[in-house]
Amino acid sequence: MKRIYLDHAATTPIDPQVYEVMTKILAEEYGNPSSIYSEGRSVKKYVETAREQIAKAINADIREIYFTGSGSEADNWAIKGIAMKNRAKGKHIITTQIEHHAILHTCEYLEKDGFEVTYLPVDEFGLISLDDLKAAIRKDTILVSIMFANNEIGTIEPIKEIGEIVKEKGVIFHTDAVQAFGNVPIDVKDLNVDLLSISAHKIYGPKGMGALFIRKGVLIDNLIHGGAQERKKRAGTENTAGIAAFGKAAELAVINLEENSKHLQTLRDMLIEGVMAKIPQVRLNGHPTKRLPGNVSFCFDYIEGESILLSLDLAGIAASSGSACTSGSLDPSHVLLAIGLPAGVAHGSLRLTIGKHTSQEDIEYVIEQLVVIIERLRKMSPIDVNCPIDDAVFEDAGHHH
Amino acid sequence: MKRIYLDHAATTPIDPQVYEVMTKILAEEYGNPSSIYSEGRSVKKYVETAREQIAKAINADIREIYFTGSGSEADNWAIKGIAMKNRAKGKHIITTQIEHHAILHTCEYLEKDGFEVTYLPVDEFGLISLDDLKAAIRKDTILVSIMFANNEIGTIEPIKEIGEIVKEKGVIFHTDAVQAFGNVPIDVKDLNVDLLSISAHKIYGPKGMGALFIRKGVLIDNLIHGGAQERKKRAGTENTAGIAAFGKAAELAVINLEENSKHLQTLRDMLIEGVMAKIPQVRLNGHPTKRLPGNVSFCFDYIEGESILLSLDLAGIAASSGSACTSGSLDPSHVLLAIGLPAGVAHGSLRLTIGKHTSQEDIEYVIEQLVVIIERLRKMSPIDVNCPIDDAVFEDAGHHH
Amino acid sequence: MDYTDKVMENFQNPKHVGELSDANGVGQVGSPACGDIMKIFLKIDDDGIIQDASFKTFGCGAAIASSSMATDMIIGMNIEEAAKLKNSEVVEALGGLPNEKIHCSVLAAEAIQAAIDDYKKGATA
Amino acid sequence: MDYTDKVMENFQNPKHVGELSDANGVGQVGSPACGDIMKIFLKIDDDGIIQDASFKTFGCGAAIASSSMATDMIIGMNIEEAAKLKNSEVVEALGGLPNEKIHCSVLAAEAIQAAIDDYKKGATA
Ligand SMILES: Cc1ncc(COP(=O)(O)O)c(C=O)c1O
Ligand SMILES: Cc1ncc(COP(=O)(O)O)c(C=O)c1O
Repeated sequence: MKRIYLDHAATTPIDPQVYEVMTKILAEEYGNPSSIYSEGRSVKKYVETAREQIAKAINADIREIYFTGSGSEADNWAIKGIAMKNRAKGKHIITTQIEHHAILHTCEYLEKDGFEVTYLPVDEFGLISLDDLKAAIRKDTILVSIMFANNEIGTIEPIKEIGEIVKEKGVIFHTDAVQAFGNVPIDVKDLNVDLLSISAHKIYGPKGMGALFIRKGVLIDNLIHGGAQERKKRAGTENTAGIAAFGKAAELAVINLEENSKHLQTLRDMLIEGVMAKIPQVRLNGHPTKRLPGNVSFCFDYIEGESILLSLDLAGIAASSGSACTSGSLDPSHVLLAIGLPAGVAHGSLRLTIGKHTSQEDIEYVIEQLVVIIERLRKMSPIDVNCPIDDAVFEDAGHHH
Repeated sequence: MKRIYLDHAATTPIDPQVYEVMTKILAEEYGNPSSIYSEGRSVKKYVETAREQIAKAINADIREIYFTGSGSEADNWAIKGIAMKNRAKGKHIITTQIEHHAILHTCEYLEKDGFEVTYLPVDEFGLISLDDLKAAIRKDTILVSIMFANNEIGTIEPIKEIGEIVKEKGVIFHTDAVQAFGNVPIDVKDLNVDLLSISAHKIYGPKGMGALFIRKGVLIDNLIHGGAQERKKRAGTENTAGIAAFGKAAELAVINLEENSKHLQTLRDMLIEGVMAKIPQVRLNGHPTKRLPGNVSFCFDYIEGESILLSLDLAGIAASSGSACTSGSLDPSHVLLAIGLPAGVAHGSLRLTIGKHTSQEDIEYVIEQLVVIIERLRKMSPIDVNCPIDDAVFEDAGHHH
Repeated sequence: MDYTDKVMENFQNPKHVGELSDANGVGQVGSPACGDIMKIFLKIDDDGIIQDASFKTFGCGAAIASSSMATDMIIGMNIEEAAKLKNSEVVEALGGLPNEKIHCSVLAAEAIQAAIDDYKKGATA
Repeated sequence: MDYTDKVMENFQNPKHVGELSDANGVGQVGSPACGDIMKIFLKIDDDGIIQDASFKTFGCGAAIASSSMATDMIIGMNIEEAAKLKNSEVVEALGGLPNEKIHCSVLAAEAIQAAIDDYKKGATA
């Protein structure tokens, strides 16, 4: 059966050009870039080319790019590294309720260590309020971390405005741009961000490869101590093949950004309109326009997300409910709760994220299948519009959890 | 010119079978293993197969293997994770003076945070003393971390005896086995180690891929917080291709361990004997017998290491002086200083590490070239046996550093 | 999420879906906040034998498969037997469930008990 | 460690290696603990012109190349000029040096100064 992959926010297939770079390094360039002999010098060039490609993609200086082993590592490094470096100055951090777990769980960990964290709420579309932010900044605030674009509902936060507010207060500003990178233009000079996390596998690069942009002059503790790699800021023999591949992927992403995002957006809007027109009792999560070009997030009333996913999978369609990293979890998505959905509704979420190889026919097929699947599952459900369930009542009965 | 690669302790070329596994995953299995649809389930199998391969290679349970982004990350995680988890119990850590920087710099970082670290000395061969260890363990000691085998001088520590001492005192025992893994048999059940770090690129696997063995029941804080990957202990979308490749590399390493190490040892002894016989004023660093099968480490009096490396490189031979990660550094190796060499002598070190593809002819060629190179550099040197330099005198003059 | 073929079969083609119009025992457990609601309908004859059973379920694949399997298992049992149906028997019949999904089988057993209780109370009789 | 071709050329085929038997100015700087020792030999004529120069160096590739280049540059200079030789001129002549190796060029300039001082003191004259 033909498969239709609509989970590009979870991960993307590797681009053939990226694959070529990566396998070339794997096969031919096995040197350690820290070594002074020719095998080392030769592979070091690829690492530095990649650093240039990444720097160029976000308008940074090459000395501001540090490679990491994932987007999560970049996030952890940014938060913990800034927190530890500045703990004498203050122990207050501001973030949002809708961050990725790499940020949220890191902040929770710091809370145990005496840090205080403000989790800004968001409105029904997933946007933070700039007034909330201003009000939250205190004398002892050392870091503001607000994601560029949300991985579940696709909402794009007003990063430039946030950056201005934060800069004015002299606080350090980090943004998790793992989902935004390659999908919306990013210019760190224009945006006033001090640190920015990205990940290769979201832009048709390999998994296990990320980077952290650290503005020159911003002091940060290391997360991984050891050898002198990455200008002594991130130890460990460089993942040379992964780095070179990430560089190539970033280059391609930026070259094709406009064209690609137009393509994604067209299909996205087609999918949203098709589903909203043909299926009753469905909500679009996230902002109608300030959203990632490839992100579609729905909640279907009266049914549960996993059964939709399984049904789609059987129809040849790969999609997700909430984020991939928590799909083993039973809790409803913290993002959907933060935008105000009741837990019962949040369980019925479906995220479809479009990629550069997705076609119009794919979208048409998905809409067709969804109509059938949703109807079938709703018929199986004990709740419906005539017999809705009062969450509060049943919450008491929820003794299994 | 034919190249002879003798820096296998820095990194190894990827094995063709490992390459095959890795490129297959890269090209065909792009799913996110946390996803429930078929692309995700399919790649998850490769991840779990790799976990089994690694577990089997060190006689661990599959639930005791956690993948990381490097050996350095595994080391950092072990030290920081155990330290933070147990800080209420005590803040004393024991390690050695000859650890890899991934351990040493991590310990130094913890010292700034109020931990107390004992750095055990070593004898002239690089061995710690079990009596020193016993004497160092205190009531508030929470962790002992002693490397399995040293990366510079190849000395293998008495891990089993150490494990017994540490276990008896109820303290947690970590060993950095990055250099030992694949070169000497490792059985975590027999050895009484609680945590053990390994890295793929030292055993003909990819760079940017490591693992930490954590014995069941040993509680540890996360180093990288976020998603639920690795049984909630190490966040970040899995480096699926790297993991599968690491598994394959570990399997091959263990299958061929005996044969391989015999091969390495034969060439090692040939190289040591040849050089010692043909070049005057040379010392073998490390233990004569308790050493890694592929490790050769010399100090040549009166000349400096980098000029040896450059000369070897010009003759087609890749080698190292000290460890690769610090080769940008001007400081003499902390390991050579720890075994009692004066700084002036430590600067003249050369490490040659043999691999499975190294041949007898390679070794003969290297000996031949070394004879010429050492003689040439010595002729250029202002110091010699008749005109040795008193370090102390010149240390005062060393105003550049 | 590794479901057995049996689970997938019961998810894809669940048996006994829907409401029994002549049910004389109905039980419902779970909550939408937890992500599962199971409603079981029983038609019990005068000898206490379950003549027919059906379900409506809001929940994941395992919840639907457990509902299908459990209703299928109890048809023909008398209510004493059915009330004692253990969740582990449902799991076994399904060829296993992932750890984090075991609670779905628990839910099915509880829904059956609730329906039997309901029958005994004569609430829907 | 990215050395220019000029550095590698001077490392591989250094000019003016060895001791000048008729040197009348000898200077040595550095220490083995720091990893570099440079010893410079000068033959200075009565007009203060450097007729010949040579070196012996314990050190890295950059130290050897700097020694070779620096001695080559000062031959024919008068000692006033040579004493003012800046390390940056040596670096430039070598087509650049990696940051962490700049100190090698400093060492060369200093060794030359030390040799000239030695000549002026008439110590070896
Ligand atoms: C003993 C030892 N520990 C740790 C490491 C770090 O491993 P990695 O380069 O994978 O971070 C190395 C090698 O670099 C090593 O030799
Ligand atoms: C917003 C966001 N941040 C961080 C991450 C973590 O990236 P990685 O999977 O490379 O660790 C992801 C994706 O998983 C993400 O969507």
